[in-house]
Order: sequence, then C-alpha cells, then structure tokens
Amino acid sequence: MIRTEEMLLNVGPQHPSTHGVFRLVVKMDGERIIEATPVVGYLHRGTEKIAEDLLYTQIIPYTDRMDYLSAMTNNYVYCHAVETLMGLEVPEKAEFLRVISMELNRIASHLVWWGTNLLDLGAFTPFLYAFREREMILNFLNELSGSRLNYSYMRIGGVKWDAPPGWIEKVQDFIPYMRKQLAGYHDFVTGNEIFLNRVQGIGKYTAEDAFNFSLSGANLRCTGASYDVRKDDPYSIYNRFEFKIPVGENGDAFDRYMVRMKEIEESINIIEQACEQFPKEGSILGKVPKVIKPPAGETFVRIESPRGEIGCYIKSEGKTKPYRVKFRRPSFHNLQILPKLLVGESMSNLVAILGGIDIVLGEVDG
Amino acid sequence: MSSSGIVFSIIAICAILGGLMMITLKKVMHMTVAMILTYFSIAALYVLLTAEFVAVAQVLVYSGGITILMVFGIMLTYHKAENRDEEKVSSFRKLITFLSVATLGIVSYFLVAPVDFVAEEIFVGDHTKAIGEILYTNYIIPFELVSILLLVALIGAVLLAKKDKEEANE
Amino acid sequence: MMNEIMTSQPSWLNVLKFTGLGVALILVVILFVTYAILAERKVMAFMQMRPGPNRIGGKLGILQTLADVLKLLLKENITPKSADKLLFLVAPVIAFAPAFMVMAVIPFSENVTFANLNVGVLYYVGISGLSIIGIVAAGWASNNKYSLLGGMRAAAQMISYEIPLVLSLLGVILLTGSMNLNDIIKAQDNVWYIFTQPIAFVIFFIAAIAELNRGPFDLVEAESELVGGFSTEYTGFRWAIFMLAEYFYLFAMSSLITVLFLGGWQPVMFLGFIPGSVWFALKFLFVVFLFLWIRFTFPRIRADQLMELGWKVLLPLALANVFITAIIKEIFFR
Amino acid sequence: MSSIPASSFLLLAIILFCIGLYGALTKRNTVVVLISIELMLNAANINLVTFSKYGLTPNLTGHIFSLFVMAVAAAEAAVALAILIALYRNKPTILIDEMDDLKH
Repeated sequence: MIRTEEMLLNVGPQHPSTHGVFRLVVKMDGERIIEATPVVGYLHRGTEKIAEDLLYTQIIPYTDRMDYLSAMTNNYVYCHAVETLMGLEVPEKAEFLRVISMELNRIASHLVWWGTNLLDLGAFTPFLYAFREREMILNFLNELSGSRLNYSYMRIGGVKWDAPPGWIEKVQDFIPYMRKQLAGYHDFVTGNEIFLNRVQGIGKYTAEDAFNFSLSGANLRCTGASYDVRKDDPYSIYNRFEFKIPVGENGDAFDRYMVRMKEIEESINIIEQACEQFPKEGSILGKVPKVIKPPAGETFVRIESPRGEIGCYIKSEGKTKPYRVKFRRPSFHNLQILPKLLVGESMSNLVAILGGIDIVLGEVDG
Repeated sequence: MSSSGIVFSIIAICAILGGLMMITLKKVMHMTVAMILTYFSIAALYVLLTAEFVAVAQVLVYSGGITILMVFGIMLTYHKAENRDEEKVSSFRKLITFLSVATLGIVSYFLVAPVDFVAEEIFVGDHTKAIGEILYTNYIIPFELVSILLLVALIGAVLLAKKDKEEANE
Repeated sequence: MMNEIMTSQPSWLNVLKFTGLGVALILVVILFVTYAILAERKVMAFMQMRPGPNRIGGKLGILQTLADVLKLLLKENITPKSADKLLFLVAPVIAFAPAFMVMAVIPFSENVTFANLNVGVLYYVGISGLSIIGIVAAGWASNNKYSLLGGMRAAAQMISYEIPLVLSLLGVILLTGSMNLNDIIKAQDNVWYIFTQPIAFVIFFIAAIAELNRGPFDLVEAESELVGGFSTEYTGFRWAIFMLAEYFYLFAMSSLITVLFLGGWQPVMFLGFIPGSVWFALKFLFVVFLFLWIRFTFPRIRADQLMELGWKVLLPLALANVFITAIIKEIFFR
Repeated sequence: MSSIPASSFLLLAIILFCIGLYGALTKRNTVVVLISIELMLNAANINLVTFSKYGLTPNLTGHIFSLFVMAVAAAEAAVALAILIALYRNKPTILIDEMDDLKH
C-alpha cells in the first residue's frame, strides 16, 4: 500500500445508502477506510422531551415516528409500560390482535431491510419483490388500523379497533403464500455466489463484542448468543406460542442476513398459531379509566422489536402527564459498533456492513 | 495534393500539437490527455504506412499505458500544487535545452531532407499473417527474448512495488 | 473501404459519400440506443412485475426515451466551481468518440461492413480501451471524491479485464487463422464458435460485461456506494453523452459477440432463405437481452473480488483455453 | 500513396523526438519524464515503420522491430513506475531531481 494522501469523505447526509439522513465521516486511504465517525442527529425530533408535555394517550402517535418501519412494536412498548405502571389488565382478544399485528409488522420491517440491503449491494430487483409482499401486509394493517405506516393502533389497555370481518381468514390465507415467496427469496438471492462473496466474513464480531456494545436483535443473535426478549422475558402472550430463536455462528453479515430471514419464518409460525387460537368473542379494551393518571412511580419494560430490544422507561408523579419518558432505541445502540467494524474495510464493504446492521434513522435520532 | 497528403498533414499537425501541448501544459492529467492525441496520431500514421497491425498494437498498448500513467499522476500528485515543479526549473536551463534540442533537430533535418525513397508495396495480402510468420521463423529468438524480458519486468515490478514486510506488520 | 479512401482522389463527392455513410450508421445506432433504453426499462419492469414506462407514446411508452433526451437537452449544464473546466468538458468526448469508432469494423450482414480491416478484432479491443481514459479524466476533472474513486476503479477494472478479453479471443482467432471479422463469420459456416469455444465464450462474456461497466460489474458508477461514480457531477447533455457512449458500447459489444461466437449473419441450418441481416438482428437482440437479464439478477461484485476474478480465474482459464485450442488444432485440423 | 515523400515522415519523427527530448530534459515530474521518453521511442518507431515501406529493400522487418520497441517500452514503463512507487514510499515526492539520495 502506497501511503497516498488520506482523503476525508463525507458519506451522507445525502447518500443513497445511508437509509435516511445519516452521516458518516470516513478517512480513507484510496478505497480503504482508516477511520469512520458516525454523525447522528439529523432527524432528532426530541420525542422524549415532547412526551413530557403530553397526556399519556397523546404520546402514542409520537412513538410511531421513531421506528417508522415497525410502528406496532413501538406502540406496544409504550402502552405496555403505561399498563405496567397502572397495573391494567389487557383482554385476551386485544393481546391476540397485538401479537398478530406486531408479527406482521416484523415481517414487513424485515422485508424492507431485505430489499434495501440488497439494493445497497447493487441488486435492484429483490427490492421490488420484497415490496410486493410488504404491500400485502401493509394492506392488512391498513384494514386493521386505518393507516399504512404510522398505525397508532395500540391503546393503553387494549387496541383501537377489532379485526374487521374476514380479516383473520385473509391473514391465514397469506401465510402459505408468504412461505412460498420466502423459499423463492432464498432461491433467488441466498445461493447467489456474488451475494455470498459480498456478505460472508464481512463485519465480523464476537458475542463478547456484541454484549459489550450492548447490541440486540439479529445483530446479537448472529454471533450465536441466543437472546430474544420474547423467549427470555416473555411479554404479552408469547409464551403460548411455539417458536424458535434463530441464531448464527460467525457473527458476519451473512449470519445477520440468515437470522433475519429465519425470523420471518418464525413470525409466520407465530401468526399461524395466533390465528388458529384467535378468540372470536371478547372485548378489545380493558377497564381503562377516563383520565389516565398512573400512580407515582417508575417502570421499565422491554420487548423485542425487529431491530432488537426496545425498552421504555416511564417515571410518573401521579399526574396526567409523565415526568420522564425514555426509550431504549435498539438502532441507536446497534449503530455503536459501526466505527469498529469499518476500520480497514473498503467502500463497498461499508454499505454492506451498514445495510446489514439495519438501522432506522428515525429511531437512531429519536 | 492527393487525399493521402491531406490526411498526412492533418495527422502530422495533430501529433505535433499533442506534443507541444504536453510540454506547455502544467498539470500531469492535461499532459497525459495531450499525449493521447499524439499517440493516436502516430497510430493513424502507421495506418497510412499500411502497417495496420502495428497501428492497432500502438493503440492497444498506449490506451492501457496512458490510463496507468494517469492513475499514477492522480495517486502521487492529487491535491498537491502541480505547478510547483515548473518554478524550480530555471528559464536559463530551459533555454539551453531548447537551443541544443533545436540544433539537433535542424542538423537531423538536413540529414533527412534529401532522403527520397520510393514507396513500394512490400507485401500484398494479409500483413498480420506475414508478420506472424516472420516473427515465428526469422525472429523467433528475439521474440522469445522479448517475452522473457516482459516476464522479468512484470515480476520485477511486482517485487519492487510489493509491500515491505515491516510495513505490512504496521 | 479504408483503402478506397486512401486511393481515391479528393473530391466533394467522396467527402459527401463517406460522411453520408457515417451519418447513416450513427442514425441507425442512435435509433437502437433509443429503443435499447426503452427495452431495458421494459425488460426490467417485466422482471420486476411493474408496468414500466407507459405514459409517453401510448401504453408501450414508445416516445419515453425521446422525452428523456429532450429533458436532458433542456437541463442546465452545470460545471462545478472547483472542477478542471477544460478536462471536464473534453472527457465526455474522449469517452464517446471511440464508442462510435468501433462500429466501423463490425459486419452487420454479407454486404454491410464499413471497414473490412484485417485486424478487426484487435482494432475493436484497442479502440474501446480509449474510452476508459475519458472516464478516468472525468473522474479526476470533476474534483469530487466519489468521482475520483469511480475513475480509479474504472482504470483498475479496465486493466484487469482487457487481458482476459483479448486472450479469450485468441482461441477464436487460432481456429479461424485470421483477425478479420468477415473471415471469422465465414469460418463459422458449419458450427458456431460458441460450441467449439465454450470457455472462450464464457470468459469473453464476463469480461465484456466488465468492459461495458454494466451490472454486476458496474463498480465505476456503483450508485449505492459511490453515488454516481465518475458521472456524479455531470448533468444535462454531458451526462447524456456518457450514457450514449455506454449504450453505443452495448450495441457494439453485442454485435461483436454475435459475430465472434454466434456466427454473425450466418443462418441456422435449413433456414437460409431468411436474409442474413435478420439473423444478425435476432442473435444480436438475444445477446442484448442476456446483458439486461444479468444486470437485473445479480448484486454488484466488490472491487477486489472483481480483480481477483479477472487475474486469478479468467486469465489462467483464458491461457489454458489458448493452449488447449492450439494443441487440438495442431493435432486434428492440420 | 506514393505521393507522400519519405522525408516528411522522417521530419515528423524528428520533431516528435525533439519534443520528447526537450520534455525529458526539462520536466521534473517523473511521470511526465516517462511520457517524454515514450514519445522518443515512438518517434523512433515511426522511422522503423517508414523504412519498412520506403527504402532500398523494403520489408516487414521494420514492423517487427517497432513491435519489439513497444514491448521494451512497456517493460521499461512498468519497472520505472514500480521504482517510482518504491521511492515514493521512502520519500513522498515524484520530482525527479529530489530523488538523488542513494540512501534514505
């Protein structure tokens, strides 16, 4: 390597592969990255600060905008936190609807990741395939919540709407179709030699590193550490369903890819079981007081979002507005390992690694 | 003037123009681009001399060669003030060099001017085939030697440019 | 034709004749390019389950490309403030001119060859290599880091792929005993070279994709990595010139593959009553379709992997192919 | 064809050779010096090819020699650039008269 002059390159905030307004200042020697510094905050909206001045119910729409690809899980973690604080009982039917919608959302989110990650790697077509299936899921969620992206479907103590007639059957019909398509995805991409060369052995780290950087979700499970809040700290009614936690071995970009692909399968399994056990009767909203005023105290709950462990901390002083709301946003934590991974890699690997981490900038910047 | 005469004049003007631009321009990139003109004109000249194979070889070798030189020019001088190198050469030295080179040119002109051979059709048919046959019969030993030279140059260049051990460990 | 120009007396008639022929060829190629772009978008849309261009010129979007070109013509030609103005202007020309020059040697049918050079194959390879200089120059002159990286990648890619490309041709040249493209077509009277030189075909095809800078080897532009590579700073018609050059090369390279490996205008047996130009067009369109298909199927390869493929896989394979072909020819076809 | 006298080719070769020589002597940038040397070799090539068409015994030998010259020029350029890299690693300069240290 000739020691040519180092070059400072601003990747982003306007760059096709930064998935939003994310900036990465990389110092390069030719195409080799010497140092990478992520610069976040371009999309910071101060959700947590705004929440301090809102009624408890008014905060729900703000949670949609954090991880806009899986708004359901964000809704849920917030509602779950308030419910824990108030000790509210959630009706069974509502829990089923929550689980089905969350898992559908997880599939939709992973599909976006699948498409965009391959787009980063230079394959254009898978993106459109992924969006075909995502479109169907968005239609389901649209029928359920009246919105395609920012659902605000969850309510404190239940959900907003009951499933429309025939909705569960439609979702059940979708399950075999999605399985078939998933097999097609594997045929199309997973066995591709160029794809394997691009992701195998790229952005490798160990389980220890992952824990030290407090990674979660597929970014943690790709190293072989089996940790999933749905299993390890079950919430909602996840303990009623049978599903596996897919883990990787090497902790490289390919394992992250495989873990997410298998997670789609497991989500399908959960939806299948949930649809079978779905109670026909029952209310969708628990006994919730007119004015939500949790008793003084604090709580922290965590659930598994498509991107990892999302947590919500609420401190209440017994008023109608929270004293402090704090979200543990998994994308933000997952991003922390990026500078370590990028050193010594090339520009092409940069997009592969960044795409493999699967960040959503709305969540990173809060 | 026949059409070949016109073609020759155009080619000659292009070649000289490229050369002059190479000397006068300041940036390495501009110089290399100017040289494309010259090398390409020389290739055209070969076509005029019915040496198609040599012409094509010229284009093939120099299009790659120029690209490499450009890359080196960029790699080693990027961001640096390129015209720094002009200032340091004194105009006296330039003048002296110019005068001596011009003298050489004029002297050789008088040597060359009386040359008046007649062009002959040296070979009717496929030049390329004939060149190949001669290369593999009369000139087989020089040909093999050149291939060995190229191989040695290749290996030598790789070794020279290879990373030092301690540097790789850094 | 070349010798005709040389020997003919200069007259306005001749000038008109040759200019007219050149203009006719350029019009044909531009017509192809117009519809190649439309076809690319339509094929891509078909493979991706969407309608594709369908607004301008009826449901098939027949006038879409024209509208696009019009748009590009009307756009402002921006020159970045810190760009090297002269080279920025000249680079598209350097990239485009060879793209048209290579058309001269390709025999489109029995009678239509513009220059029947006896070094046709080498001429094509040599001239097409010149375009890279334009791309490197464009990358440097833009004074943009992404462009520079794109330009450097172009140079590296060209060096790694030119050699397997030429070497894979040697097998064909050995079997024909000539570098004249017309002779190569005539030598495929009975059997196409794709059957006798399958390895050469595969190597040539891969190297051709790299040479054309098309997916999966489109590292030079690599929009997800380098934004637009060498053409990041180019706008309006200058950018269009680069695109035009790219599609000209698509045309030329598909024609060359048709000539070298698919028998050019030679008909498939029993179907000799169909004119040669139709056969040429059919094979040619098939090759173009292959290029498009590959582009939409594969992810982009990484720069170092590309060079590894070029130097460590394709080059030894091409050498082995030449060696084996030589031996076989020496033993069986003496 | 025969209307161009041999001397015009030779004259062009002289002019290009002189330009190359002048460049090689006055330029300080190694890359440019290399280009200039290549130009001189090219000028010599023009002579070789010219005399293989014109002259007392025209034959293809001129073509062959010009091909050899090209091969040698390529080898020379490759080695020169490799040396340049090796030098550049020790001392980041490509100015030819600053490379006069025998030892770094």
